[in-house]
Amino acid sequence: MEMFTSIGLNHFLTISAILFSFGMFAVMTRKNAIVILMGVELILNAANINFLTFSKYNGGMTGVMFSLFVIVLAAAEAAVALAIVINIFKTFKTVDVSRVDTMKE
Amino acid sequence: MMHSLIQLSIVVLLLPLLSFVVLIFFNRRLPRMGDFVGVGLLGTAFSIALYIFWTVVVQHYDPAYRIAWDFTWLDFGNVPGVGPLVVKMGIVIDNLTAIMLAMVTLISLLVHLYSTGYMHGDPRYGRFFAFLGIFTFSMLGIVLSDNLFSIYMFWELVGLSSYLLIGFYFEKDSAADAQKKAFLTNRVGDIGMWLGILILYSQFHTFGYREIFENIAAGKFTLSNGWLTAAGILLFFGCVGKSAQFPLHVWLPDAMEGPTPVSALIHAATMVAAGVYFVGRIFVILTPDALHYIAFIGAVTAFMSATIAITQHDIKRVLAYSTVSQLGYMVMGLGVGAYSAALFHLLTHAFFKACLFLGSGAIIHAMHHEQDMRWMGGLRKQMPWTFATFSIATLALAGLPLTSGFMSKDAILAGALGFASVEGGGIYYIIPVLGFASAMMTAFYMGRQVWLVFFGESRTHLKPAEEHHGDHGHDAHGHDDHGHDDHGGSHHGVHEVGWIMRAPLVVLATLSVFFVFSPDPLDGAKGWFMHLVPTPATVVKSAGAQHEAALGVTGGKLLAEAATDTVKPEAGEHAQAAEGHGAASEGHGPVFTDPRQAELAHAMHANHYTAIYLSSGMLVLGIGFALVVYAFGVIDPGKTAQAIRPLYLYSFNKWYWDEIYDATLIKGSMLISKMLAWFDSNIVDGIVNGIATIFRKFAFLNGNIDKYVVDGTVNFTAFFVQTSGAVMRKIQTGKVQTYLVMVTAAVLGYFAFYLVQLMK
Amino acid sequence: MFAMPSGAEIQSIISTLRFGAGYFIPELYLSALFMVLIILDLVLGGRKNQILASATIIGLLGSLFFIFQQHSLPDAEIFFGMYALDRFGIFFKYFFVLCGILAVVISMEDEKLNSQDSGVGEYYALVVAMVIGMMMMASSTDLLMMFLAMELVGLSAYVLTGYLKSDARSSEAALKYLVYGAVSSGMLLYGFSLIYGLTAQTNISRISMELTQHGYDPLVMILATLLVMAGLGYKMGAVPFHFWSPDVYEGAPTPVTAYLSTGSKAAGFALLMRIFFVAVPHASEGVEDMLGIDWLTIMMIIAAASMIYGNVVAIWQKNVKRLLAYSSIAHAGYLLLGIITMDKIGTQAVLVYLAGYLLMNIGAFYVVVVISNKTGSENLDDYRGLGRKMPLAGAALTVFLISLVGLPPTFGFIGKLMIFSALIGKGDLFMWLALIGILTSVISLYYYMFIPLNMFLRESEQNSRGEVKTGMVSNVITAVLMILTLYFGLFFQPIAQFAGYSASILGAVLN
Amino acid sequence: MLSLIVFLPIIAGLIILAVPASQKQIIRIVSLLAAVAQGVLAVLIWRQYDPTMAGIVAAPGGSPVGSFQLIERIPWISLNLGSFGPMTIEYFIGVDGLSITMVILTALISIIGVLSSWPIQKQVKGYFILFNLLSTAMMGCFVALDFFLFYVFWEVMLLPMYFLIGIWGGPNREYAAIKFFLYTLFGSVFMLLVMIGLYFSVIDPVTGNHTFSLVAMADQHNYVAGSILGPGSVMWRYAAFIVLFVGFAIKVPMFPFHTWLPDAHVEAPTPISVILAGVLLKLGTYGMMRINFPLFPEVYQAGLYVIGIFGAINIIYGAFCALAQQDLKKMVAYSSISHMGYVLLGMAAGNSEGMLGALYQMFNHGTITAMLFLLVGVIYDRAHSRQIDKFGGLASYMPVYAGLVTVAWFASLGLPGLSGFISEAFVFVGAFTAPVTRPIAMVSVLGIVFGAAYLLWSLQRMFLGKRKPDALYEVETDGHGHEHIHFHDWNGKLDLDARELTMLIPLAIIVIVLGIYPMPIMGMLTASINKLVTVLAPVAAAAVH
Repeated sequence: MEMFTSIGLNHFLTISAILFSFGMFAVMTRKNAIVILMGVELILNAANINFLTFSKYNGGMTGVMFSLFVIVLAAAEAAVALAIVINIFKTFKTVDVSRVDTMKE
Repeated sequence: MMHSLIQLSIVVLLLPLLSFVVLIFFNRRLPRMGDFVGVGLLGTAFSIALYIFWTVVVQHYDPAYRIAWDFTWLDFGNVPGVGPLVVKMGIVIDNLTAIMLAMVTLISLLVHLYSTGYMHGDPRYGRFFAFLGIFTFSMLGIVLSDNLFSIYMFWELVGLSSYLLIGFYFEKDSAADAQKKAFLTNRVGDIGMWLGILILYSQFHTFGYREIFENIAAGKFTLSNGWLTAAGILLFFGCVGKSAQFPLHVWLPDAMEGPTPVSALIHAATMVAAGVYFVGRIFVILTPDALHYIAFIGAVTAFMSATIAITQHDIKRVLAYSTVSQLGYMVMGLGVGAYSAALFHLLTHAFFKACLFLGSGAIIHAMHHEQDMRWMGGLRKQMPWTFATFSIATLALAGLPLTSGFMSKDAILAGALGFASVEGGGIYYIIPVLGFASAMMTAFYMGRQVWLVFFGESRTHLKPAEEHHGDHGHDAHGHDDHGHDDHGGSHHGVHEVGWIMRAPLVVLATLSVFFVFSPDPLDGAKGWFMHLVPTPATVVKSAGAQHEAALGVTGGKLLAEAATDTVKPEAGEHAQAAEGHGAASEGHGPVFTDPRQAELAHAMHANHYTAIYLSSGMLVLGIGFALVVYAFGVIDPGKTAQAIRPLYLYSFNKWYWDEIYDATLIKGSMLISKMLAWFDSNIVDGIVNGIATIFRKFAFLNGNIDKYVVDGTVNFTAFFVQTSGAVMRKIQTGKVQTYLVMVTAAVLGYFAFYLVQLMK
Repeated sequence: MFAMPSGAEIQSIISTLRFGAGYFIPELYLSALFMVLIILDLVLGGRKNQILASATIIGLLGSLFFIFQQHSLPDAEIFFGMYALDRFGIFFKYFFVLCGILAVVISMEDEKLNSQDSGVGEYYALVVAMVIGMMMMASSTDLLMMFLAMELVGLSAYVLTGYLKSDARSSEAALKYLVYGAVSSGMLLYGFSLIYGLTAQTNISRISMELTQHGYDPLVMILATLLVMAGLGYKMGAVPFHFWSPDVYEGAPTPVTAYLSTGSKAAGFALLMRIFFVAVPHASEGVEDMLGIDWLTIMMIIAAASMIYGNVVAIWQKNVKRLLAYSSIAHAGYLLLGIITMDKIGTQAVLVYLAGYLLMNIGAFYVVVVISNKTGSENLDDYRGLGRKMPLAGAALTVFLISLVGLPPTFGFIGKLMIFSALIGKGDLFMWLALIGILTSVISLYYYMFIPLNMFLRESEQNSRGEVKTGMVSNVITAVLMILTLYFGLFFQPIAQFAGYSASILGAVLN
Repeated sequence: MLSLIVFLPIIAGLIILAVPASQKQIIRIVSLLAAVAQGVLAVLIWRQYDPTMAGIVAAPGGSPVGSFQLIERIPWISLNLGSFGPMTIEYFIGVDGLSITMVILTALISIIGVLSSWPIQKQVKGYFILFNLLSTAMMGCFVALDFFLFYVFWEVMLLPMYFLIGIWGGPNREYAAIKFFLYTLFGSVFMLLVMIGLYFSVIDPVTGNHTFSLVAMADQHNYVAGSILGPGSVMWRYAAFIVLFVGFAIKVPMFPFHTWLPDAHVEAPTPISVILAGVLLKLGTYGMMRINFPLFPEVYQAGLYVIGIFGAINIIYGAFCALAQQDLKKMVAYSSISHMGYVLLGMAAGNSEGMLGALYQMFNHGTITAMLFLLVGVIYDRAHSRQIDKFGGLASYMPVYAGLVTVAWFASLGLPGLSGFISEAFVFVGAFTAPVTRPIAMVSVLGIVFGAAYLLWSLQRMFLGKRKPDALYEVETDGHGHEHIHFHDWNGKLDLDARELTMLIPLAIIVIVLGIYPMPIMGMLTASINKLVTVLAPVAAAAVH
């Protein structure tokens, strides 16, 4: 009963786990490159939630620091990613990842 | 210090080799293609050999005479488990050696002389003498060897030279076949001989006769007695091959493809006799069982080939089969323990058979290479010399008293009778019976031959056209008049051969008369040969010896004596015993350490006269029958042949041995080899190629297959690797999302696996 | 809750940073070089490719001097245990700088790269950035630092891969690399977060202390381990995290392929070794340790899978670059064998193997570039008869491939020798891995040999006889690389010794 | 001196590297000079070799000096392997009875090889560079006394061979080359593992360190108890023995690993066939004698029977396959398989006679088979075909050739007076004397007959009889009524020319001389062989456990 009333560590972990799974799911299933990138963001943020939670429960700032850096990196990654996606669109005339498969086997 | 005789014998050995070396390289550069080199060197060799013969046989006249010399050929150092080990090569000279030495060189010399006439004008004239040289060398090697290893080496060398000489006219396919057949058949025999040698070596780590005999006598032969018998029989196989004994006799008749002088030298006098000589050398280690085996083989050979000889048309083939038959006699003689008799027959046979072959050569030469007796006849007028010598030799072969052949053959038959009686009669009498039967047939077919060749009228013109090229049809009615075309060698060209070919005939004919060998025309045992080459005391424990030992007679002690000197001179008493016809020999009977041998010796003398009467009877029968058939024409051979056609064909086709071997062994091994080759390229290797083909069927799996991928790899892993690769690469779909699925699947998969682990 | 730091603390922080900076000079220097290159790119005009390239090479060579100086410094953790200076790191610093130099050399040769109208621009700067990133991967001792370093490498790598904007395959490779990389690093990060949660630490040595002292929840731990392995495996290109590499290697500009297949792979291994050797606590009995064994089994499976998969699938490749990509997967497997043994000789073996791999792999790619410049193709069938036309290139390529197979007398053989020595030194424990390694290397001979087979044994369809002239410089470089490969195959003592000397992480030597 | 004989060819190769490819004659001459120099050195070595020194294992005290000869021992690599102590690799070469004859043989065959390479026109430069590399590697294998060194030479052999077959070979050369390469590599890679295993199991008594020295490995007392290949570790010792044996057996080649040989021979150019059959095959059996058996004597003792059976299979199986061949060269190739079977059989005997026979057979087979392949090459030059049935009656037209063929053929079928006989004879003597292999020997003698069968049959079909209707040559009759034959597109001398004679005559002389008096070669072997037999003796083997 208590676990439903008071929010504890497990709740946060569960949330982050679900978020991670959503991210993975999006990455694996969505066709649109942009959506895939969003999925990646979800994954990273799931990790962030973990870091924050743990640093809250363990004390100390390391987790927080970590998440800050991750956020920054995510931004950088997105920038590069978008550039590449644009380039793909130029060459393949599509952003459907599943159709970008000239190289295989 | 080397004995002077040894040195001389080495010279004798090397002179023919020298002639070979000189002639093989320089015959084209020398005048007359260098035949004088061959003749000259052989002449020298013969004179030296004669000197040796004189010194040993005439001067010493001692049955126990024996000088030996050897040198270390290979040094194996200090072999673990054996100690210092060396392989020695050496020379031994005893009476037998000296006699053989003289005989071989003499016949070789005569054949050299003869060939200068016979082979004249042949494009490879010089090479012929070279080959004769190497043959003589190897033959002398066999005679002089003092150990099994070197005798085996010379044995094979003899095989080589006979290969070269049989195939001298190698353009003829028949000759090429014959030479191959001869070599291979001999090799089969040699395998046995080699195994026998190996058995003895594996026991004593030596090849020397003397050492081996002494070791066996000293009871150092650790394997079972069966092994010793096996060793004896296996060594005997060497003889079976070389001396053309049943069942390896098939090569000798084909060997007649060689030039006739070769037939005389190799396939009548010397090489084929080597087998008998070798068995004589190892006589002392032959167990009774082995001897029985040998006697049986000999008898069968003698009989079988005699039956075959009856129906042959080719003058040389008849002689060839008679040779086989006579060799059978010798082997039989050894088998029944008539050691001296057998070797005596070896010697006498060498002379008269050589004479016969050279005579037939003269005939063929005169008849422009016509060999079929059916188209000869009446030659006595044109070729008196040949006729005379040929007849003498024939009589010797048939075994007419006053000839050498009579004495030796009679001694063998006596031995056979004695053997049968000693072994307790019964089935053992089959051996003398076969012996006498073949004696009669010998007389018959020789009579037939002489008549067909020398008497009657010339039948050259009867030769039908289709048979002109010396192919002998299977038709017995040779005399029927068909194809009256007068072609080729009608008697115009026929004339006596020149002196150079005549002289050898005369010499050999002379050597076929009794006084050369023994004063008493009826008893060879009185002669010098039987005296100088006595039966050596065996070194193996025979059943009899064990029996007597059991009875308390000191067989063991006697064996020990035998060990000390294996060639104990018994012949002194031996000869006296002969005078008393064995009856008187009770008091001072031959002191054979082995009771069985003693008994045999007694029995042989006991049966001496029986043998004489019987064999003379056979002779009369045979010749008489021949005359009846061919001279007086009382019986028409053609009709008779028809009457007993199956038998006739059986004999005419040589008991079908060639066909049988061809069907079984040759076809068999060819089949096997084809199968194995197929197996090799399709199974062993072709797990590779096979897969390649299987695999190309899978080609739809992917675009192109590099067939070297498949072929190159070694076995099924190739296939496995390939397919697994082909499958795995499918994972690489090129879709990044699939990749991610894979990765996640991998992670979760392992996680699940771990969970399962954790549950436990 | 978070109190502002006092002045004293700030002082101490500053002093720590200043102290650390002294241990950080090569990285700083390279960062400066990075800036310089960018500025050069801006100020220079016209055909500046060669100038930039040579500037990069000079700069990188310069960095070697600073790295050399670090030998005098004692091993130390700096920046609050974020970063370490030790022999292990120094070895990899040398390694990466050389790798960068060679990459630049190849890039200078590659016409496809230099001929594109947009110019090379920041290309070389990114190469340098990658060098920095890889150095930091090899030396960082803190999860955060590791993640940052990996991202630095990753981001520059994405860009480099897609550098041939006009070439569809290049951009496709870039996209795949990006998506795959991003997800993998996400997993890695999630794994890190879990570890952090278990231990409340991010410094690896403290993590191992925590784990040994307080134990841990195996379920979470294994999950974290798997996620981290996924992240690292992606960098190492080991099965089953390798999927990106064939496509990326094929699509990327050849110099970048060479660079990635050597540099970032090595960086991945450096990182793995540091985590594996430090963070994973070892009981006295070493590999039989319970904690270790989880990692071990995972890594053994990965190693075996990589060796088999890489070699088997490579048999089918018709594109030389792709073939080498698969071979690099296989080599990841061989390298893992050295780590699994968890002892000095194993570490030493890995370092030697990497050194050899640097030479032969880059050498092979260099020749591929030289050839594709002439023939305009990386297709196996277009190699027919090249041995006659370009004898030197042919010979060199053969040597490199033989070295990749691991036959004497080449550097590659020494690598294999030491790896297997390490395995067998453990007795029969890892014998099965050794057997797999041996067998797969036979298979590898098979497909590597296709290239010489096509070059020498087969004749090209268009039978244009006579040698193709290749530039003096490229000939010299090819020859030097080939000779080095052979030389170190016979006299490997110096390198092997240096590797042994470097096989100590923060002074701690496994045994 | 030994180093010189090993590396002379490489030096020649480097010189050739500098010569422009157009200067074919210079290139040939340089290689010839190197080969001849090798030969001279070989003779010198042979002269100064002391046959009383046994070799095989170290002299008392653990030092090879006093047991081996011409030793050169230079530390090469020395590494610190942490807990395993220093890893020391030495450049350690020397000769004893096992290797000395092989060294001589290799030198001889190299000269023959260079001479027979003369007609090669395609890429002469590359050819001779590879050729010299190959000959260095072969020589190195025979003199190496350090396992690492041996392994390096062993593997270095593969690549040149691959290219020599693959580039200068016949129509199907790719297949043959790849096959050769994969087979032999497959055999040798496992050797690497065994080598490492041995390294960790053996301590050099002198230095007290682990060592690759084969001399130290040959002494069972130097094995560390508890190490992977040390005493008591039965399973791994058996595994190692088998792995090594297979590795060497592939080179021999032993049934069923032999299928690479016929292909390789059929495709390879004549000189390469000569080298391959003359020297390379011997490396397999040499490796067994030098490494495989002395290092694992107890396994050897246990395996005698198996080895013998494989030997017998080789002898008979090879002979049968040869009997069925239509391609003369393939027939000769299978005859090699058959003859190497004798070597295996002799080694299986495990006594001095057998071992001596085997080692002597290795030498003789080297010379005889070289002759065979040269002769096959001659007719192939003339007729561009080796189909036995396409010839016939050649003896009338090419007397000298036919004569030498007869010598070679009869030497190969083991005719007394020619060297092949003596070795085969003593193989049988040994195999029969040893109770273990006695039955096998009794079966194997059949090989004598079948050997004679296929050789004589081919001899008859090609040289005797008359010209066949579909023969590859025409018969022309000149003014004097002499017949001559003419091969299509062959304008050289019909019968053997000077170069061919200079290759064949010395071989023939060697074959004959060694057939009559073997001691010049055999004398150098006996001490080592006896030593080897003592090392392998069951008592010594029992000491392992």
